[in-house]
Amino acid sequence: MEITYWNKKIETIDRDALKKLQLGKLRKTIDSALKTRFYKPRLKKAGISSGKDIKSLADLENIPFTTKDDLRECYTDGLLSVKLDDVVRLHTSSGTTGIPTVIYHTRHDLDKWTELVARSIIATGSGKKDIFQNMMTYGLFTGGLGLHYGAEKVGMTVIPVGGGNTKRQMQLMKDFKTTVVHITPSYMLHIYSKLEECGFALSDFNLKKAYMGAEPYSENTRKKIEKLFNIEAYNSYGLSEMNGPGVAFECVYKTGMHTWEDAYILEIVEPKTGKALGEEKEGEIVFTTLDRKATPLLRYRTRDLASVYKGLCKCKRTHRRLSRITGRTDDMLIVNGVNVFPSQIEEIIMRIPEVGNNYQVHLEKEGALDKLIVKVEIYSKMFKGDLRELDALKEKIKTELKASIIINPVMELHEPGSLPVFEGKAKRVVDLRTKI
Amino acid sequence: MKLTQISVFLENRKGRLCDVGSLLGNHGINIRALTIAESPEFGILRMVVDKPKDAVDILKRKGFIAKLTDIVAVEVDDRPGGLARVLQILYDNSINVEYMYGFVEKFSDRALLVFRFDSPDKAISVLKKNKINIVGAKAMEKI
Amino acid sequence: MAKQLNVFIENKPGRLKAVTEVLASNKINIDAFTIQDRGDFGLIKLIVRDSKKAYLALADKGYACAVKDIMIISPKDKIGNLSRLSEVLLKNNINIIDSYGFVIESEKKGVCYLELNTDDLKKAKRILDKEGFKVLE
Amino acid sequence: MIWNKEMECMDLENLKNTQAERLKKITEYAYKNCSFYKKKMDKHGVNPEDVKGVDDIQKLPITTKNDMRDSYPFQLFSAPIKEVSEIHVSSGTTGNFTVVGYTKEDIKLWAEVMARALGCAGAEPGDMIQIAYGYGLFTGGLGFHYGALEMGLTVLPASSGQTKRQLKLMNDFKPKILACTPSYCLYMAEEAKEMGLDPKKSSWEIGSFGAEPWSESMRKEIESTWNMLATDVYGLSEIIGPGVAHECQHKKGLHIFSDVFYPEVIDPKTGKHVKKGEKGELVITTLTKRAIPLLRYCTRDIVSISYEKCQCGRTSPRISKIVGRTDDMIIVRGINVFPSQIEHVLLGIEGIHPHYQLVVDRKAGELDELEVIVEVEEKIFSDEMKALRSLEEKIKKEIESILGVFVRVKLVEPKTIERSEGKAKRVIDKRVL
Repeated sequence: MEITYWNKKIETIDRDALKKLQLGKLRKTIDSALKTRFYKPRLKKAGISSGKDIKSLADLENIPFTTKDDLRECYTDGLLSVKLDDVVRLHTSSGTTGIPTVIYHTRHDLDKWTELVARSIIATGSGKKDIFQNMMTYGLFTGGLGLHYGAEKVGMTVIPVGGGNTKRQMQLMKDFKTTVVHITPSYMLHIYSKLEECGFALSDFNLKKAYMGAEPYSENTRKKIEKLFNIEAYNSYGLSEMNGPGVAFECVYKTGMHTWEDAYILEIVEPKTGKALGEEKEGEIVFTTLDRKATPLLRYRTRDLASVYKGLCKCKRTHRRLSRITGRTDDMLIVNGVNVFPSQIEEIIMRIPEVGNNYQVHLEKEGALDKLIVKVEIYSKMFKGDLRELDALKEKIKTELKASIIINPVMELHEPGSLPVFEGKAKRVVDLRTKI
Repeated sequence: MKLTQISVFLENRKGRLCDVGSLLGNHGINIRALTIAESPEFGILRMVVDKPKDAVDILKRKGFIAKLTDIVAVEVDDRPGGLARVLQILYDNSINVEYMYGFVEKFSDRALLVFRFDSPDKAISVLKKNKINIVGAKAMEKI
Repeated sequence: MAKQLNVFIENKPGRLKAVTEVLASNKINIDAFTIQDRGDFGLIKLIVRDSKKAYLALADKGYACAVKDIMIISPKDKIGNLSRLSEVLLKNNINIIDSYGFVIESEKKGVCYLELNTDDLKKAKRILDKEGFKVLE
Repeated sequence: MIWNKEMECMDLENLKNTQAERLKKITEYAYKNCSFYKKKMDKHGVNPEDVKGVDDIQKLPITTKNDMRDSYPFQLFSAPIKEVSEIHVSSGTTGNFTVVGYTKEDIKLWAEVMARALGCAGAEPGDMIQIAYGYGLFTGGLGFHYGALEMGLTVLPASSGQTKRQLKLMNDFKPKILACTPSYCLYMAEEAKEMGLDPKKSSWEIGSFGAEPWSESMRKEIESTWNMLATDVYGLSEIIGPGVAHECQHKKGLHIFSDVFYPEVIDPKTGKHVKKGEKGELVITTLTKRAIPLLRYCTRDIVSISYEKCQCGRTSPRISKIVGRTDDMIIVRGINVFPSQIEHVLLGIEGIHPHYQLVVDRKAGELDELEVIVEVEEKIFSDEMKALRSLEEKIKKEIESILGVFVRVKLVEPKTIERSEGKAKRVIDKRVL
C-alpha cells in the first residue's frame, strides 16, 4: 500500500522527540492559559505561575481537569487569552436556553487546525484530484467549515452542500462525479435506502471514500457501508472544544484513529476517579490543546469513552491510535449527528403553559435516520376545547424545539395522565434505536 | 347492508356549504345527515342523502370533487350507555373505525350511528351477531 | 344557550369507548356527538343533557375537556332548508367553526348543531329567530 | 475604509484601459479553453482579435441563464476540474442546477471583492461581523466569510435562521456588523422585543443587506428600528456570489467593482445598449475569473448605471437598486424561485397535473411566506382526512427539498384559481416593500 503524508517529519517523529515537543508546547500553553480569567487563579492554586514550573509531562497531573460546566461558566470571555482584535473566528455550541460554550480562534489557530485536517485527508490517500462533497452542516457547527478548509488546503474540489436534501446530494454526486464524502454513517445508510426512490443507481456515482463521524457506530456498520457502496470508509473524530473534526483520523490501514499528538496531549482516565489508565483500557478521553492561542484548554474532559491501541501502526505514523468511541459518561444524545441534552428539551417544554406535567422523548430509527418524537400531555386546566388551538400548540412546541436543538421533532399530543411517570429527565428519554 | 355516503371536497371558505345545499335542494335531493371533517385549510363534507348517485353526478357537473363511499348505519337503544355498548363490541372484535358521526337520542326513540370501517363486511357480521340493528338503504329512505 | 362538551382524545383504539363508558357509568345520556380528527388526535364533541355533570365526571378522570356554548337549531326537513340556513349565516358574516346535523322525522324536522365564535353566538340567535329558525335551548 | 484604493479610485481613463486589457485577455482565454464559447463566437462570426477596446464588447454574443442550464454540468468550465477548488450550485429554472466553480485564484478574487464590499459598508479590520446568510451551497454565507477573513474581521459564522440564537450571539459578543437579508433583519426586531431586548441598543452599527429586493422605506424602517446604518449588497452566484456591487455610506447606488465585473445595460427586447442613465437589463462580463468566465451574462435584473464620481472618492460606477426582473423569478427569503420548478415538482407527484399558483406575502415584521395553491382533482381526492393531509405534506416536502425554502400548501377546489385566456396566473406577489 502506498503511504502518503502531508507533513512527514511531524507525522513520523519518534516518540521521545514528540514528548519533548509536547513539553515545550505545553509550557507555552500554560503561559497563555495564565492570561485567562479562568485559569489564572486555578493554576496559581496548583502552584503554577509560569510555564517553566512544568518540569516534565508528568507534571500535567497536578493540573485540575477542565469540564464542560467550566466552559459554560466561562462564557463569554473567561477563557479568552488574546485580544479580541486577534480573533478571526469563533464557534459556539448549541443552546439558546442553556448556556452555550464558545471557542475563539486566531488566524494561527485556524491555520493549525487546517493543517491537521489536511494531514487527515492525505492519510486516507486522497488528494488534489478528488472531488469532495461535504455533507456536514456549515456555520457555527464545526463539522462543515472544519473539513472545508482542510480540503481546500489539500487542493480538492469542494462542493459545500451541508446537511440534508438527499435528492440534491445524489444529483450532485452524479453530476460532479464526487469521489469523497464527509457524512454521518446513518445518513450514508439513508442515502442508500433512498437511491431507487430518488431515481438513482450506484452505477451513477464515482464514489471512492467516505469520512464518517459525528455519531457512534460499529465496525459492522462500517463494513456494511463499504460493501453497499463499494468504497473505503474512514473514521473521523473531533469535538468543537478541540476545534472540531481533525483531532483524530484513520489512515489507510483503518486500525484506529491517529490522534495528532503534536497538537493535543491525549490521556485516558477512569471517569469516576480521574486516574490515568493504560493502553487498551477503556476510559474517558481527556485532551490538552497545544496549538491554540485564543482558547487554550488544559485537561479537558470530553465525556467520550474510548481506549488507546497498543503498538505502532503500519503506516509509520507515531501518533497513537484511538479506538472508536464506545459511549458517553453523560446523558447527551446524538441525533443524526447533532448533540442534544435532555435538559434542553425539558427546559423548552416546561416553559409552555398549555403543556401538562409529563412528557416523554422517544428516539426511533426511521429507515437509517434517527427520528426524535416528543410526546407531551396537554394540560387540562388550560384546555379550551378548540382544535385549532391544539394545532397551533403543536406547531409552537415544534418551532421552539427546532430553534434550540436544531432537530425537527415529531410532535405528539397526549391525554393527561396517559404517559408513564418518571423522576429525572434522563429517564424520560426512551432510546429505541438499534445501534448501528 | 352497506349504505352509500357522498364525500365532497370543500375549501374552508364562507358560503361553500350553502352552495352544496342549494344545489342539491334545487335538484330535489334530500339530505338525511351530514357532518364536516375539517383541517385549517379545507374540509370534507360527508352526507347521507336519499339519491346518492344522482347527487354525485349533479355535484360533479358543477365542478365539485365528490365521491361515493360505503358506510354502515346502526340503530341503538336510547339510554345511557347505548353508544358505549356498540363501541365495546367493535373494540372487542378489533374492528377499526376510520371515522364515525351522528347520534340522536333526544328527539326520537331511535338513535342512529354512522360508521366508516376499513373492513365493512366483517363489521356488519360482527354487529349482526351481537344483535345490533343495522339500517338498510330502504329503512334510511323512510327516516 | 345549549352547551357542548369538547373532549381531547388520542386517536387510538378504545379511547372513544373509554369516554362513553365514563358517561354511561354516571348515567349521562348522549344526545348527539361528532368527532373532529387530526390523524393522531382529535376532539369528541358531545351534546349531553347535563353538561356540567359530564364535565366534572370526565375531568375527575383526568380528561382534558371544555364546555362551549353552541347553538342547536331545528329546521324543518324540507329540501333546500339547509342551504337557506347557511345562506342566512353567510349573509350576516357569521363564521361556522363546526357543524353537523340529521333528519329526525322525515318531511318534518331535522336538527343542526352549530359551533360558532363566542362573539357571534348572540347575534346569530337573534338573526335566526327573526328568520324563523327554531333555536332550541 | 476603501479596501483597494488603487482599483476603486482609479481615474476613469486608466480604468477603461485596465478593463480593455482584461477584456481582451478573458475573451481569448474563454475562446481557447471553453468549447462552449468557441462554438458560440464562431457561430456569431466574431474572433477574440476583434476585441480591441471596451466598446468592442458589443460585438460579442450574450450569455443567458438558459445557456448555463444547457451547458450543465461541465461545458462552461474553462479550467480543468482538478484545479477547481470549490463548486456551488443554485436551483435552476427546472430540473437542473445552475453551477458555478472557483479556482484558488477565483476564491481569492471573491475574498478581495467581498473585502471591498465590506469596506464600502464601513467595516474596519478588527471589527466583528455576524454572518446570518446561509452557509453551504448558497453563496451568501461563504462569500461574506471569505471577505471578512480577508479584511481581518472577527467572524461569527451564525448561518441563517435560529433567530433567538442570533440575538443571543449579538447580545453576548457585540458584533458591529450584521449581514443578512433585509426582511430577516426586520423580523429579528420583533423577536428581540419578545426577548426583552431593545433593538435600538443593539451592538449592530452597520448592516450589509441583500439577496432580495427591498425599498428605501424598508431601509428607513431598519435604520430607525435598530439604530444602524443599512447598506445594500448585490451579487449573483453566476458572476461570483455576493460582492459584485455594494453601497458606500453615502447610499447613492451600489459601486460595482468594474475592474473585474464589466457592466452594461441593454434593452432586453433589442439587446442594444440603452442611453446613459436609462433603465435596462444589467449585463456583466467577468474580466478575471478562471474556472467559469462569463462573457456578457444577462442577469435579468433591471437597473440603471451612474458613472459620476461618488462623494466617497470611489470612481467605480454605481448601479441603482434592482427595480425589477425580466422573467417570472421571485425571491423568497433570499432564495430564487421559478414557477417552473414548482410545476416540475407537481408533475413528479403521481397523478397530479394540476393548476397551481404561487402567492408570496409579507406581513409587517414577518418573513416572506410562500403559499402554493393546488387545485384538487378527482384522482387524488380521498374522503379521509389523513390521506389528504399526507398529500399536502408530500407536496410541501418535495417543494421544500427542491427549493430549500419553507412553503405552505393549500388544496383548493377545482377552477378556483383565476385564469386569463385559459391559463392560470402563476405568481401573485402581495408584498409591499
